[in-house]
Amino acid sequence: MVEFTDTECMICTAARLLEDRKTVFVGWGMPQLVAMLAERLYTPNLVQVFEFGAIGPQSLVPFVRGTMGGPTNVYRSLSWSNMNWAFAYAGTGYVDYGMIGAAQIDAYGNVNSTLLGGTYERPARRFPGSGGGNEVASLCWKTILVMKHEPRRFVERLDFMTSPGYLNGPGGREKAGLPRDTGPWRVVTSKALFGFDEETKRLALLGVLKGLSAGTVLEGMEFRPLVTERLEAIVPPTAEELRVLRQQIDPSGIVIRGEQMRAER
Amino acid sequence: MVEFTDTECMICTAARLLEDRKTVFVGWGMPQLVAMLAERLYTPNLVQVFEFGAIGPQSLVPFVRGTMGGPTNVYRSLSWSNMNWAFAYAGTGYVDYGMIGAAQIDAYGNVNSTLLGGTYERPARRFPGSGGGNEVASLCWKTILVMKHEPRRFVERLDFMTSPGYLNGPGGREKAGLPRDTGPWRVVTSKALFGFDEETKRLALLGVLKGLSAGTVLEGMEFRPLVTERLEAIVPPTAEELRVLRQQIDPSGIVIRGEQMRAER
Amino acid sequence: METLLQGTAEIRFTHPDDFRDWVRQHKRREMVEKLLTEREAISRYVADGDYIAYDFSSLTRGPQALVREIIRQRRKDLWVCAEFTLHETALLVGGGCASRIDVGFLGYGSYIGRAVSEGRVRVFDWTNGALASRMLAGARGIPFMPVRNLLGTDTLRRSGARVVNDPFTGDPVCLVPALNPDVFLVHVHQADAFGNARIFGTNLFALEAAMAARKVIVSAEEMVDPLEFRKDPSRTTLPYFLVDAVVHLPFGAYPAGLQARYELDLEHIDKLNAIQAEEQMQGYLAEYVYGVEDHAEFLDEKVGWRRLQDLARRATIREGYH
Amino acid sequence: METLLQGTAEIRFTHPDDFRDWVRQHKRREMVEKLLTEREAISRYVADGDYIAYDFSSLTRGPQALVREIIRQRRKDLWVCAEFTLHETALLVGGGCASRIDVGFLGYGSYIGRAVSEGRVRVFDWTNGALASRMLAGARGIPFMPVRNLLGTDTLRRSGARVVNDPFTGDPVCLVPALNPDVFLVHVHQADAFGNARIFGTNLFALEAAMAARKVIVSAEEMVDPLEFRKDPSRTTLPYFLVDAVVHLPFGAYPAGLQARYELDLEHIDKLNAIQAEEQMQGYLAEYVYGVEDHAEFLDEKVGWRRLQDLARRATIREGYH
Repeated sequence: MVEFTDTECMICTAARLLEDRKTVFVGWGMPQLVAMLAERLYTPNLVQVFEFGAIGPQSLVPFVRGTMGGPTNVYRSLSWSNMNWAFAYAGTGYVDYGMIGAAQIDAYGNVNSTLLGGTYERPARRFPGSGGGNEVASLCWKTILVMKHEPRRFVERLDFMTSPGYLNGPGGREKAGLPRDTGPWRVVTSKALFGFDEETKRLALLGVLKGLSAGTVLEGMEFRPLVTERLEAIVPPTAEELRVLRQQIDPSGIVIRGEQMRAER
Repeated sequence: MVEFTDTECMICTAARLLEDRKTVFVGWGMPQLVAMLAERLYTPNLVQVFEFGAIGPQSLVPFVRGTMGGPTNVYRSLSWSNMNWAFAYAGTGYVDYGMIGAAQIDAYGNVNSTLLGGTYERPARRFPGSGGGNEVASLCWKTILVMKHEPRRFVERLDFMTSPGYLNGPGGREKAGLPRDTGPWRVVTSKALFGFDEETKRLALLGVLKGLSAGTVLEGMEFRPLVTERLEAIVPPTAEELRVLRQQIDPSGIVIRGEQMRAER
Repeated sequence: METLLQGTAEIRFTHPDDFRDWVRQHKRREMVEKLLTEREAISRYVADGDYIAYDFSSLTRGPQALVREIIRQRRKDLWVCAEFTLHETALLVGGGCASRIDVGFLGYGSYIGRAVSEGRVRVFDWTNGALASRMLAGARGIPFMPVRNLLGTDTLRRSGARVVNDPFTGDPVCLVPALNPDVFLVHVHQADAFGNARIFGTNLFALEAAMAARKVIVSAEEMVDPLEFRKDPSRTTLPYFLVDAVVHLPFGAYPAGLQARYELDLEHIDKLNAIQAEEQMQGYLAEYVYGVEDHAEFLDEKVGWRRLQDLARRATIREGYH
Repeated sequence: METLLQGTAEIRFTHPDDFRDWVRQHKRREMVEKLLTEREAISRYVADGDYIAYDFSSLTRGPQALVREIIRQRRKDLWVCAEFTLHETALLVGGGCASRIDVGFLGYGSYIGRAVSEGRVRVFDWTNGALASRMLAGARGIPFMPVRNLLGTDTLRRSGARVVNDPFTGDPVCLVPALNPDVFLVHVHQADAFGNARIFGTNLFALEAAMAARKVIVSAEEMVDPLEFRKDPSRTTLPYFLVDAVVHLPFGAYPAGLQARYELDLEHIDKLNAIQAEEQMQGYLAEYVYGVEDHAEFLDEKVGWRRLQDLARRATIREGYH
């Protein structure tokens, strides 16, 4: 048995998705840890792009929580520039992957990170909003969404659509004027991995954490995603991943804390 | 008697127009010499803006002909940047004066620096075109045009309108969408100085080179400019101006050469 | 120009000609000394009702001392451009200074979220990139900037952007209106008394916002000789004529860090992060903002030399920041 | 989007999505060595019919050696972005390489003017600023950029710009279409083998054009260790993934100067300025372009070490160029 937090699980699963020798637009917070872990274990030549203008940093550990432009985060970048240029790289198609968080998603991978409940003017809960998430989800080629696994976050209808997935289905993005052939590619949660069906653009379960069943994972979701025939068994965080995360990246344990989970090795 | 070239006369007259502690967008070629002379004799705190992105240089002498981004031209600038930023300063109203050359002008100070005669596709003579002249004439607050004094250059109808003066008269610029309250302010030739009538926006003779009459200067022009009641007698290049021009700025004499002129001191 | 869709947000929009008039009349081209105390600078250049923007982040190089002075002077009804900032905006809301927020990224922690839910502050949703594009338009003297995002989302519908058909491709494209803030606050590594300023490392939109803003207040970690700028013009972030006031404020980003000068103070930041109830917020403000005369007293009495020296000592990464 | 006025020029316009596809498929994200000879680089990355742009000026840091190689390889039907350049464009016309020119600033001397008058080359009038704005649009992946000039002039009518009513102010505003050149040529002070590149001093639109162009060829005055870029990231002009080929070409800007490295050769430039008749042009090309194998042979046989050393010795202004 291995013990880990839901946060650690998301970080490790997401880190394995990244491709070496590719560019990735890294959102604030958890995506930064994903990229740091990937760089150390899987994709040493990953080129990170940060929205405030650092291109290709070789971020130092430990991660200083909350920061994004601090000297350790942007250590030995290829270029230091600014936000308009950072998004220009995404706008011209130079950024292969984008990685952002979500509070809710719907069946087409549309994202809410703005509010829950109430009215727009008086929401029951207000979140940070888009940040650069809308740009990332609109302009990068393949977007990876990272979200804590809570069935209530998978909704039929978002309380607010902050960032675009496939909007209302096939062709929706193109019709709206978004760049061609872009869109959400994977949704990483603490228990499962989703992709999108090529034809319908609907969410499709690709894998579940080792030891869990598809049924457990999908229970309580407001819509039923497609389920791939050969479901992948997601390997829980490996000892190596946890060592790097806990000893190097976040020795304070503050960022990677979360709900305790366990799984068979 | 003092002897000088028409080029020297234009440079000296124009240099006296600039205001100290102001910004000026300096076009390629003769305007550079005007600014250099003014900085040395009249406006030591002039802030020059060059279209390729040098802001506030303290240009060294001698002038290296043809160059604009060379190390002597941009010596000790406040900022080195690029063309999009240089024109942005003009676009936001930060540039008080603009200074450009012309091949033809009409009664509203519209400028031709593109072609003469023939058709657009097959002009009899083809010139460099706008360069940054259209931006300067459109976006700076007050534009100074510098042109060799040849009556045939003052035309009823331009062969091509490269850069905007007052277009077809009062309100023309605003109606076209150009920034409010901008426009040509002075026309410096080798024999005269013109301004623009506030009400009609038509060219108005303000001064003639000492020793010349208004009649001589206006003879042969296709249109008759207004003539100010109290015509200024333009002082020919002073000994000091010529010394700085000839000994410091262009000791090779290649740039300041031109048609020989003479005038009473 | 047919509008296919128009967002509902109220926008602070300035006709480019009106902004040009302001620049013509108020931005001094002469090299004059602009050194002021933070009290003078805020008192002179920040008015009730102003639209304010700042650069960079709450944890790195944010203009924290200037923001605290705004709160200390109890400015009201500010409209805040919340781009990549966290605590500054929360503190401005807590101090009763901010009534409207253009959201890029809205603080964090629950304090500000509740202020929105309770209607104490109105938010208009944009995105970080859209706000940066709006600033770029403002800095170029053009009325809008086309962007290819926002499209299709509620963020668009709640923003003040418009969708039109691009005449060159025929496809829908989003236009975001130029943003010309009344005030831009920025903490820089180095400045001279005239306002020439240098930032090391990355920035959000320091030059864009300084060009687009009516009034620019620079707080500087250190003052340098004017000739320094002319000796290395590529390093100049802002030429002096963009700047209205220069305030010499060592540790002016505290509790944020300043690259190569001092590390952030995580302990103090955790105090800020912990603020949830109104009482906590008012307690914080009473102690750290209202309770001191100025930034120097804040540093002296609330932080202390020993701690500041420790933060400075830990800023060991200097590569690239020179 | 109602067009109030549309310029008549033929434009080279790429749908932003098509450009993105190119970038996705052809621009390598991996750090691979891209060192080529100038012959290989031009042969591989410049095709007949391409739209080409370059930076900076003919007298300072222009990519002269690369332009001579294009002529040597007798490319045909190029469409040239003539922004702030003089001789390069004239030589490309003289070599029969260019058939269309987007005019910012059209060479100087009468040679190129006559080529236009005689219809040997077609010109489309823009302005330097409009071309820079078009490049910025191309670099941001948007279809156009609004500008507040061109308006009211024949330059507008002969360009490919459009005038529409700005939906935010109701006033007419000019839209210039994005420019995505096929090829961007740039001579830089320093590069590494992967394509990271550094320019000292000002530039026209080096980053804009490199991002907007399908193919980017860098010629470098000197090669430096890749780590140099990471040690001073603010100085990086182009990150490697924008660049397709790196050619190490010392004195690659000759007869132009390169700031802090060598002065321009006014004597040679006067030879270029003197070209008026076709015979002179062909004589020049025969001797200095076709008559040598490559840039090294050109320097060796047509310029000589003594002269090069003299030009280098005279580049005494180094302040700011490091």
